[in-house]
Amino acid sequence: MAERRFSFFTRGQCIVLALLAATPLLDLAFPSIQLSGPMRTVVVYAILALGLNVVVGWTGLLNLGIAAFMAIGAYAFGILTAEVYPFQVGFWWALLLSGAIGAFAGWLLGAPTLRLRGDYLAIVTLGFGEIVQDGLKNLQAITKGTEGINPLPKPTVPFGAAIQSGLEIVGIASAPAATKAAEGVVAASSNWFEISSATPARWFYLYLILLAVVIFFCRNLEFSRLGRQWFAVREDELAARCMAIEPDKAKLKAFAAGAALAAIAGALFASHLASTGEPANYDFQVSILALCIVIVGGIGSITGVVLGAIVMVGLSNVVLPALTQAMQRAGIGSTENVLSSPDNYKYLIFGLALVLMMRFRPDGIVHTRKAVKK
Amino acid sequence: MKHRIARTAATLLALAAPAVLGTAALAADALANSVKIVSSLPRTGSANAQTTSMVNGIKMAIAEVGGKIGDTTILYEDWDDASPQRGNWDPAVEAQNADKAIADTSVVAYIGTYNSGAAKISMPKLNTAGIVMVSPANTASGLTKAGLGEANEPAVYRPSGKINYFRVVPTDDVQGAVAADYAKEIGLKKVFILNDREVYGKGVAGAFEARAKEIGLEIVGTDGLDAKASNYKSLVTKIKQAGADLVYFGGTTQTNAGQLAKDIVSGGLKAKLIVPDGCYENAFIEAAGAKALQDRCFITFGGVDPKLLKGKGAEFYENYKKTYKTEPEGYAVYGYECAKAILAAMERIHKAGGKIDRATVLAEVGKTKDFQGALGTWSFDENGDTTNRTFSVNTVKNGEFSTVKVVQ
Amino acid sequence: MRFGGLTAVKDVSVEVKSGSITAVIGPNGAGKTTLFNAITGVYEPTEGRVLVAGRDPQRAWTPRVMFGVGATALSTAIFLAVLVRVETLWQSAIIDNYVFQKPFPWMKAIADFFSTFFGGGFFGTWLPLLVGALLGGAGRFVIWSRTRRTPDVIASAGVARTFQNIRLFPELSLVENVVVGMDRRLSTGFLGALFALPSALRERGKARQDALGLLKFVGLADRAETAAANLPYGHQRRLEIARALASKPAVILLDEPAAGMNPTETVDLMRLIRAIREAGTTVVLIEHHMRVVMGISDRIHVLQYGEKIAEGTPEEIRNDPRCIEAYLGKEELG
Amino acid sequence: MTETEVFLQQVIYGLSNGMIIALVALGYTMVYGIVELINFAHGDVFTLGGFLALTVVGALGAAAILDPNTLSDSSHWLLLVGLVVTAGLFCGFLNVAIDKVVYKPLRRAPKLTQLVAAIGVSFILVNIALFWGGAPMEVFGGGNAAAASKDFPEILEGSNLLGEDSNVVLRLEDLAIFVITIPLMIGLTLFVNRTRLGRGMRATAQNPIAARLMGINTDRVIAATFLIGGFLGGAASVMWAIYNNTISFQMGFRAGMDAFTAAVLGGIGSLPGAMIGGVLIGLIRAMSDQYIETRWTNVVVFGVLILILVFRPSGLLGLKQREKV
Repeated sequence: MAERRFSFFTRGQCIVLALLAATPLLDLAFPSIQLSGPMRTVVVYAILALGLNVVVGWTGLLNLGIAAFMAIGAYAFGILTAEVYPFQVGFWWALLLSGAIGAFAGWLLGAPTLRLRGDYLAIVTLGFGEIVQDGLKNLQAITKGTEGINPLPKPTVPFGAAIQSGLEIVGIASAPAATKAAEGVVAASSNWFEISSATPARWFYLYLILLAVVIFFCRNLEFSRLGRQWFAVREDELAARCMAIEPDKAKLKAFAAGAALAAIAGALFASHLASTGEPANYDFQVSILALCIVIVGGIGSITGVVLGAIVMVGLSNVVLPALTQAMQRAGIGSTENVLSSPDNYKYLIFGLALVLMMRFRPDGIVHTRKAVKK
Repeated sequence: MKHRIARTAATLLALAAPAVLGTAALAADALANSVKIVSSLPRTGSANAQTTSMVNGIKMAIAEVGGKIGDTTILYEDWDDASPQRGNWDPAVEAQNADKAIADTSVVAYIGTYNSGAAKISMPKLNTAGIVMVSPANTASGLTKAGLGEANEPAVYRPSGKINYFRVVPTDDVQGAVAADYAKEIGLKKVFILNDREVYGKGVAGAFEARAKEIGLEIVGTDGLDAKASNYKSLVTKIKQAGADLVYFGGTTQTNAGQLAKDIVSGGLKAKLIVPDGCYENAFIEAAGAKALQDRCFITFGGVDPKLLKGKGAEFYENYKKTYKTEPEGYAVYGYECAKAILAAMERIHKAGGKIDRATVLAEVGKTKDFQGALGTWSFDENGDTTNRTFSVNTVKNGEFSTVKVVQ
Repeated sequence: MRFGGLTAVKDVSVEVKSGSITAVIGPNGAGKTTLFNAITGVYEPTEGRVLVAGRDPQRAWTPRVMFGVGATALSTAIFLAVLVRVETLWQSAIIDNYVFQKPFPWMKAIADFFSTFFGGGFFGTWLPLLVGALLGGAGRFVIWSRTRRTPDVIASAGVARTFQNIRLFPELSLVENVVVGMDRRLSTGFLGALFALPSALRERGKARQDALGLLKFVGLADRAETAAANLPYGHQRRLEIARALASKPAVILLDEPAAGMNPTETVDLMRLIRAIREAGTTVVLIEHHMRVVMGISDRIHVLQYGEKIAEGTPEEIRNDPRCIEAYLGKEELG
Repeated sequence: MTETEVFLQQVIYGLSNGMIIALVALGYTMVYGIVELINFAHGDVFTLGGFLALTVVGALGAAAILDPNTLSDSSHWLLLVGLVVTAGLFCGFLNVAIDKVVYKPLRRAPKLTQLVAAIGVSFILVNIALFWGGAPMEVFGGGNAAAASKDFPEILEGSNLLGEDSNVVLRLEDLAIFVITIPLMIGLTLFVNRTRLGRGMRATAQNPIAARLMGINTDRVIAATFLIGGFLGGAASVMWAIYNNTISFQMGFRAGMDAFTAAVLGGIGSLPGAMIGGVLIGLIRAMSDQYIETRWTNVVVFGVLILILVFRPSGLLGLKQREKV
């Protein structure tokens, strides 16, 4: 990572963010393909994968239970904002608090277990994932068990109302003609800053800005002293010790940072669905998907991980449903037996995609390995 | 390294774009004067058998009106709300389906969902958009009736204040009561209540427990089992120690009801087993094995067994067997009934010369009164539930469902 | 220093004058590297102590450590006690007091919470508190006691080292390897790093400059950005030395720096070690190359089979019969 | 039922379930020991073994097997051993094929890449099992409910060996598990410690490059390991099928996770460790179901696992490698 005067994003990251920003425009052209919904899921999984990347990619700790922290974040967000409970903190405060609670949970799991090596730590994180999932299911009084906590608030643009009224006084925002052109993208209501399920594009852009902020923080950590400590611990823990670096402290910070990001992803996921869903939505499969995103995208590279999220979530939530729907409309496939209905091929396509990607791009789409393979 | 990212991103877009645009092109060519009914059910994973029979039921209903009402053609799309990596319904995909339905102006009715958890996600969205939603399978009482679920249910699912969610299946609290009454009737005393810790299972188990307390059945224990466990022999031993003569399991075939039935037999527990309509399908008999269920298992089902349907129901049964060459599953008739109710509402709009669109269909479906359907005559009450209270208690005799009692 | 029954190093004490170049030599298996590892905390010495500038760098039982153990014990205790009865606590504090859409009596809720918390009777409150305190406190104490002399403690006391078989950070560039070595002297905290505060950026810029200076010092400045793994063997040795120097240590321990070097590289190495000493860093050397040892050492310690058999200036050692015998074997009589 | 009877019953169930988990865990630990790969697909190879067993039983005519008078007891045992061998060989060669096609080209790729490839293979195998479940055979329910779980006929006669009225139930299938798994485990341990190929495996596990230098054909050794690992998976799937009498296309997920937990708990790479780990998990599950609550069993199992690992960082029998400097 060549040292350069401080700059916001690398060129790769700008391209990826531009690519993401362009997708709602596709909505304009083809209204029936609702892209801004799944794109919000892509952003959520991108943030989750960036958190996992800090732990697996930068510090070399295999974490198979990142979904547990996503669940903690989602349920903390739910408990803090749902009207069923007295807290009802606003969206932004709840987002910050669930991040902090996630970090605390990360520290709590990390403190006693970080002396473990490789796959022993992997199984502990996997076990933690199962414990959290079952715990949430059983603690009915707090988490409403499998009914999930709903409704949860939509994101509100900070100071949105203030800016909106300011614009109106100046007479910009209220001119309906001006907004007509951007009707499709910026959607119906004249208040530019009001986000609701009727204005999915605006909601997605807010999530995109949050993703940009997360990437900004990740970049700073990557180039900071702490980032180098993580890399040193990943490369050779004992040598790092001899450089007066305490690996346990560095690992704990990595765990807490990764957990905080996962919790924030969980909170955004819950807000996107307006419900925490049930604990089973954050099971081991989600941890596997996050790991696949990091590895397919390119372990250690921020741009790669975001690209990985686009590919993997795009594949399973956009391309596969679109394909099966297209086949259905074209009359291919029926429901008599298992071989004929297109839905039964989703596992196969998903698995083949993974195997082929690993076969032909073992280091991921964007790889950062500089050492020439000996 | 940077230019390579641009190239990879470009190839990705090239790869994804045709698939996405392909479907868009297909969608765009829909006929000018046509309306669309969509269904959002888990098609991937273990619930596939039941949802396939529902989709067949819906297609049959549309075929019966020749796919047209007046000059508007009725299009139908079967959307999947499950995802491969979850192997079950996926909240993100369900939210996506709801958003897609709202965005696609030709959609006028949304048949779904199968899991009550999924309904909680799409109901508020479709309510604000004013699209009618008819569920063939959601039985959680809190979705429509106040006081049974959370403090803020069902108001929380009706942000626009209007009722847009209807269902053709009776709710858990009715089913739980029927099961408890029947248990007392056949002289069972001590009951061990299990649930699969899913929304549906817990709901109906809770209703059973409430009713059992009312009518004096002794509850010797309750527990929530893990739907993915390999077997429940240890649990059966605990139930044996508790001396229960009845085990009530709130769960479905997909959450291992078959395995539990088998382990009760192999564990030497001489108790009867009662399960709700989530198990009322051939797959349950296959999973448990006819021997394990032979006259020791009772299954409550909202409505009557398709074979015994009279009038329109019998017609449905014959048609289904003719077109799909297999016995219709218990839920097939619910899918059929949803579609019939919507099509009948459209018929009424067409006769009154009105235009078939979201608002008129929503209003008309709400007015469904004394509808002559496959499930008998029923209508939607003020909460959107069915007035049809008929429940059948069935048992399994040498591999076949046979109705023991019908409760009105 | 004992491994099970084997005594690798028996009561060897090495006195190093500051500013000197001291060498430790001996045939293979004499316990040189084990001695090094014991000094730098990689191994836990069975007996004996290491003093750096007269002070034992071990993590002493300072009030700060005591506070740490106490705090962990308390927090684990409270966490366990709450976890054990979380549903009843939540029920009494939140659910019983909250009426849907009515203002929430916060003070009463907190009061209820504490009353149910302490009202748990022996099993409900006190046993979990006790067990939590024991688990947390004992756990933290064990961690403290096992990490009293870890290499990072010794390194932060100003003792830097290189390794017999090179242990660089292969994926990191040369500059980064050196900056990692410099970590002890940097002060950017977590928040500084996260928000890229100006102070953090300045420190990062300065660290880069120092690193480039060090690379120039060991003659590797031209390949600052390549990955360490892609360097030829000789350069990797020098990078390790640069990395060790980065933390401006009081003492630098070189473990066979000349291994595998050709004659010209060895001459460069000797010049480099003298320059290090001129810069004020004490050097302790393990080496087999007699030309290097005899050429630059002020004092030499000779080890054999884990025992020290001689100590003195290069001259004395060259003529000491026991050292010759240790290296060349006994003369066969007749 | 008295307290002791209940305890005895739970021990029987704990051991039986534990043995099956141990058998699958052995497959995990062998493959991990040799190529250091967490073989996520192992659980799904296990599933296909179960489906093959059911197909064989279906082909032989499930009805013929069910009524005991046509087949006397000894032939039931013969059928069982036959199923174990056929399912074992099928899974063994399937495992070797997967290794050749997917893992071999990635041998030198980073560890996590091989892990994701294994996850990909596991998804493919799940889909194959789903299709297999739709096979138009009577045993698979005529093929219309492909995704539903299938009933595996009771091969072994199911009466209670301790007499009909005794509270403690010990059935032939409990014994069958011990009779089949213990010899397999002993055979495996002897094979690994005594035979030349076994020594080759241990050498390749510790240092593949040195082993190759010593003339060991590591590719053959690795293939043999995958074969044996697969065989154990296949055998375990038959045990699972006759014990639970149910197979489903998603059973590999839970079996794989239990086996991975058992392998790590016992000390990854150590065969006795995997056996002890498996049995321990079986017992913990049984005891927790009885004395705590079923809904908390998973939490108890993983809680015990984390506690053990905190105090023994390399598992029960894992070898504690000292960092060579």
